Amino acid sequence: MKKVGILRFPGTNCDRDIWKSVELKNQKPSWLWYQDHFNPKDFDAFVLPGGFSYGDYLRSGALAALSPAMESLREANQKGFPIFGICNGFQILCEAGLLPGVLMRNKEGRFIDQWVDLKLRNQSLWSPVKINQVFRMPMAHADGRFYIQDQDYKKIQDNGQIWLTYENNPNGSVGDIAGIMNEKRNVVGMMPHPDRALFDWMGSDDGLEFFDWNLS
Amino acid sequence: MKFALKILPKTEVLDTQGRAVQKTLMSHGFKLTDCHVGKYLVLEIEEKSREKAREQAIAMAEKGLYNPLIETYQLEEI
Amino acid sequence: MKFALKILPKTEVLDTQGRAVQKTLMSHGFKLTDCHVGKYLVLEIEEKSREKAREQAIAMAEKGLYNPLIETYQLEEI
Amino acid sequence: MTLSEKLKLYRISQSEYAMITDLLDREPQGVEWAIFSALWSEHCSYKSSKVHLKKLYSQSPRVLQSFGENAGIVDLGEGEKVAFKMESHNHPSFIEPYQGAATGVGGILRDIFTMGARPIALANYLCFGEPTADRMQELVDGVVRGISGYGNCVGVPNITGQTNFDKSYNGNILVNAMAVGLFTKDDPICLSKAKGVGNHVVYVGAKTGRDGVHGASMASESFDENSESKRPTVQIGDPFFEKLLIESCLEVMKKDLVVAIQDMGAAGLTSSSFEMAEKGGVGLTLRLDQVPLRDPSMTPEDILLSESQERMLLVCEPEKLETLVEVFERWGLDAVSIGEVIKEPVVKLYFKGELLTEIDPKLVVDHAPQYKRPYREWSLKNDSSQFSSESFKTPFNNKELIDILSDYRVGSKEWIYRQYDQRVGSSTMRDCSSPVGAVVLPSNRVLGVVLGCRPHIMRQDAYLGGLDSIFYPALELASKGFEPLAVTDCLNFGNPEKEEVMTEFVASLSGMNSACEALQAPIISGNVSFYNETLDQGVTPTPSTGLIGLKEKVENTPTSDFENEGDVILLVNLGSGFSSGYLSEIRGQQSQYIFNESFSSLAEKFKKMISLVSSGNIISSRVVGSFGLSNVLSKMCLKNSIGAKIDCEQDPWLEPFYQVVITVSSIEADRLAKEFNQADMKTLKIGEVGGDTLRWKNLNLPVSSIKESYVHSWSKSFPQLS
Ligand SMILES: Nc1ncnc2c1ncn2[C@@H]1O[C@H](COP(=O)(O)OP(=O)(O)O)[C@@H](O)[C@H]1O
Ligand SMILES: [Mg+2]
Repeated sequence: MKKVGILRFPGTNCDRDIWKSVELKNQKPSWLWYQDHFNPKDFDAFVLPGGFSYGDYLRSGALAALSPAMESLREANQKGFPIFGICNGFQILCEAGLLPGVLMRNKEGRFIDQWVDLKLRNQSLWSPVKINQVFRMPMAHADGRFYIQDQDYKKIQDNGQIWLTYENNPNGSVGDIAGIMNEKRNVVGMMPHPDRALFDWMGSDDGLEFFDWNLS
Repeated sequence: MKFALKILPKTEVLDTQGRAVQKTLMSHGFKLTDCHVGKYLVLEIEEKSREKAREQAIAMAEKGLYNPLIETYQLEEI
Repeated sequence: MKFALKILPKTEVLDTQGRAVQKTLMSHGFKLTDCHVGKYLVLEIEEKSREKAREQAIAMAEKGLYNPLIETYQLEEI
Repeated sequence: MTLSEKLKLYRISQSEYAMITDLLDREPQGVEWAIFSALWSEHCSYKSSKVHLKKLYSQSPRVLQSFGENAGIVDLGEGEKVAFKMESHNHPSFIEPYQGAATGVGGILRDIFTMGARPIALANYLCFGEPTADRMQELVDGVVRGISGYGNCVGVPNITGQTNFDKSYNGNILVNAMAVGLFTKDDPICLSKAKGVGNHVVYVGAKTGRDGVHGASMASESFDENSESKRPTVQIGDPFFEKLLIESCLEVMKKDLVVAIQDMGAAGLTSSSFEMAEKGGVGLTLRLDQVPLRDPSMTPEDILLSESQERMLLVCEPEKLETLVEVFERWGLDAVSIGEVIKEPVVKLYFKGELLTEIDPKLVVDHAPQYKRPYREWSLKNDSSQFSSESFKTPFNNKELIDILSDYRVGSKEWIYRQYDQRVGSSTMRDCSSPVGAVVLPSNRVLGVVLGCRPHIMRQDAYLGGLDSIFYPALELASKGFEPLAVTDCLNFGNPEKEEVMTEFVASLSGMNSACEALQAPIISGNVSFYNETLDQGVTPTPSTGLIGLKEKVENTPTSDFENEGDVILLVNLGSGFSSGYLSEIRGQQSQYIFNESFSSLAEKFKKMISLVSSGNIISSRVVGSFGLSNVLSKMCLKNSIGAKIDCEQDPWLEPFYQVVITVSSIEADRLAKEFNQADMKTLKIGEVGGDTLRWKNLNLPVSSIKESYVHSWSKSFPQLS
């Protein structure tokens, strides 16, 4: 069984949802507390769940990015471990500089909860899903407008770092971007919630594949 | 004319952001006795006369740029 | 020592809040050529020396109070 | 200060003053004024409503906890229980809509997790004035952002709601929030009864500020021209802090570190401490100077009355205090012992060593006045001889229907619920777009949540409206296969000192109660909000309700929309009553109704509906509500953009008590219609799903126009909010 470390910051609120998602795919979840350092070698992969770490105060993800656990996560990144940030987790990864760009207030200035269709553009190191496949799942955020400077946008485009795009851009993200990865492709982040699309009764089970990591 | 509006939570009102930011900074070893988070608005007003522009800026503030129940503001020419 | 940090969106970044505020104000008949919405942070630093306090304030800003990708800041002693 | 000035300041009446001096055997002094003012306020003491609430049907074998604690608890079996309650935050939301609504959500959540339940769902019932009324755009915006800002951040999904508009709410909006919490197998139920002499009284959470000092007594008064100047410091909610409080409180309860716990809500520390002592039949000593303060210049009176948010009071055994404090510290929260439980049943308040007062908590809690406010017997306004659907004929054609669908009262509320996180927790099966919200429980059963009370029916007849506040939402549950289990309510009325208001209060409560008895769904928690009145203009009597229902499995839950071309549309009749409805009100016609069904026979049919739905093959279902069949059929077209062809004699605008529209596959249609008929529910085939228009009588409307009207209704009336 693969061991998955789930980071918990004060205000994280999808932690238990991620726990469920990870268990559904027969992997072993453990909590990683924001104030504590951890040894990356004790795990196979890491997830930063959604929520409102520090209430989204100052900037979404900014205060969480300063936590001690994030120092260990940087170490994990250097060693090439898979790291997956969802929603607030994505915001934290950007604020921590582990992913390029930043997530700003939605174009219409409000929180939006709705279903979206996502297209997979490039493959990350460990996600198994197929290019151009379309996934349906919910998004729910106020700060989900992906922004990156022009020259950097070109760079991530050329490098194939664009992971997922919206079929109908709901929030004004540059290049319809819903998810990206780092250059080494081990760190990925996305705004929509695969953890809310696990069963038909939720409205879709397209999210399951996002927890089906093909870890070597 | 360009004016800036500095908006802060009233002192007697709980400043939720300030509380969280102060705590985080202090956990990183910074020594803070107080911390507040407010808004900073820059208004570029189409008006040559300083006096009139200032009046306009005040009128805008009062129109709803700040919430007098919980905030105070200061005006500054920039 | 008390310092204020004025944080504003960089000019090349779309300032959705500024745009929305400008639109509302203009619909009320105000004449604005530009409008930006940023943050105003007050830091009360436990440090007597002005120089050292300023260094501290800068260190806090750089630690993460602003995001250099999208924001700029100005420091002001108050 | 003269006595009469003092009475005015503390909002204590002459006769109440006489009662107090009698109880104490002396004049009240110092902080005692503040204590009596707060605890004897309408808001805390329920002095005008208690005699009526006592009579409510509130017990059933499933009920583990009814009135008297922070929330009611129902046993769902299989080791699962739910706590739920609804509460109003009307006055604060009118003053500062964002913070008022936000702290309303925070308060109701605390009522739930104080008992040891993890909050799993939120719902909100909102009443606003006309869009053109003074401040209304700002109020709607602020309230919705407040609910969304708080609920989303604490991470509890908002799964259902109702929004009403009427001019009677122009000067008094209603903001009612409901929360549901879940206990799984090993979660303890925690109560607020203080006990154990020598145990610590521990203060947990945010520091105390001047927020909302005198708030409780203010909520017990009508608005007038001077309301502005009476404003206490606005209470600010911090959902981030609340989230930490939820996690840490649940943890200490689970670790058995808590003897009793109570949130500090209205009248803050005063009501929590006195109520905990009174319930436990013990006394407390409290050292007010040890309460963590945001502003060190606060007086003992300020400390006692502060309504600062996100605070808890709990009782803990001395040997467990250290562990308890450690848990809270790990979550970044302060926990401080501020007193002890004592044997003698008195609350002793100290400030810097000085004894401010010692009072028997019974005097302030138990002996609070109870008024039998004057009211009249209700005489039903239904006169069947007058009602005939013939006398009520409004044209029905494309234009009329578009007109109604694009009315803000009818059109889409998506602008509101799109701002709510409806799925955090990963258990939402039905979100706000469905008439019934639903979450899947760990046992894989489903919990349905729905709100009730249709103000336009209340305006027709308060007793009928009371019945309907239960029957209508219960049928919404039943039509999806949920068995209604229990009810919470929030009784929003005007000034109870007016006979008219009290008469409507009693009538609607009696209607609700009869319906609950018939359905065997007890009312187990709730809240009364009087004085929703500005300059003598009161709100529509609005007893909003929240019902929870249980369904054994996820499967066989009908959708609410037309799904497949060729499906057959059936109209199921559960009763034979009708109302001329919302349309007659809007059009200024005489409103009439008839309601003759016996409650027990209705309840019987609801049961059969549940069992028929649960046995499968019902593809979709919707209860026929305001604006009758025309509205419900239009709504069913929206989601999948499928139309229908209808052939039915019934007046399209009539509002039945009660009917359900269902769709079934054509091969099952006859069999199912027969089954419903055999179960005493007259069922007619009224049409077929298909095409891209809705066709009926003179109507032939493209589904795209229906959608357009329905969706654009919002931006038409709330141009600043889109
Ligand atoms: N304040 C609110 N919060 C959440 N959902 C709401 C709110 N107001 C309305 N809704 C949702 O909008 C939908 C439409 O409401 P309504 O017009 O009353 O029609 P319905 O008869 O389907 O309930 C419902 O599904 C309801 O749950
Ligand atoms: Mg409804």
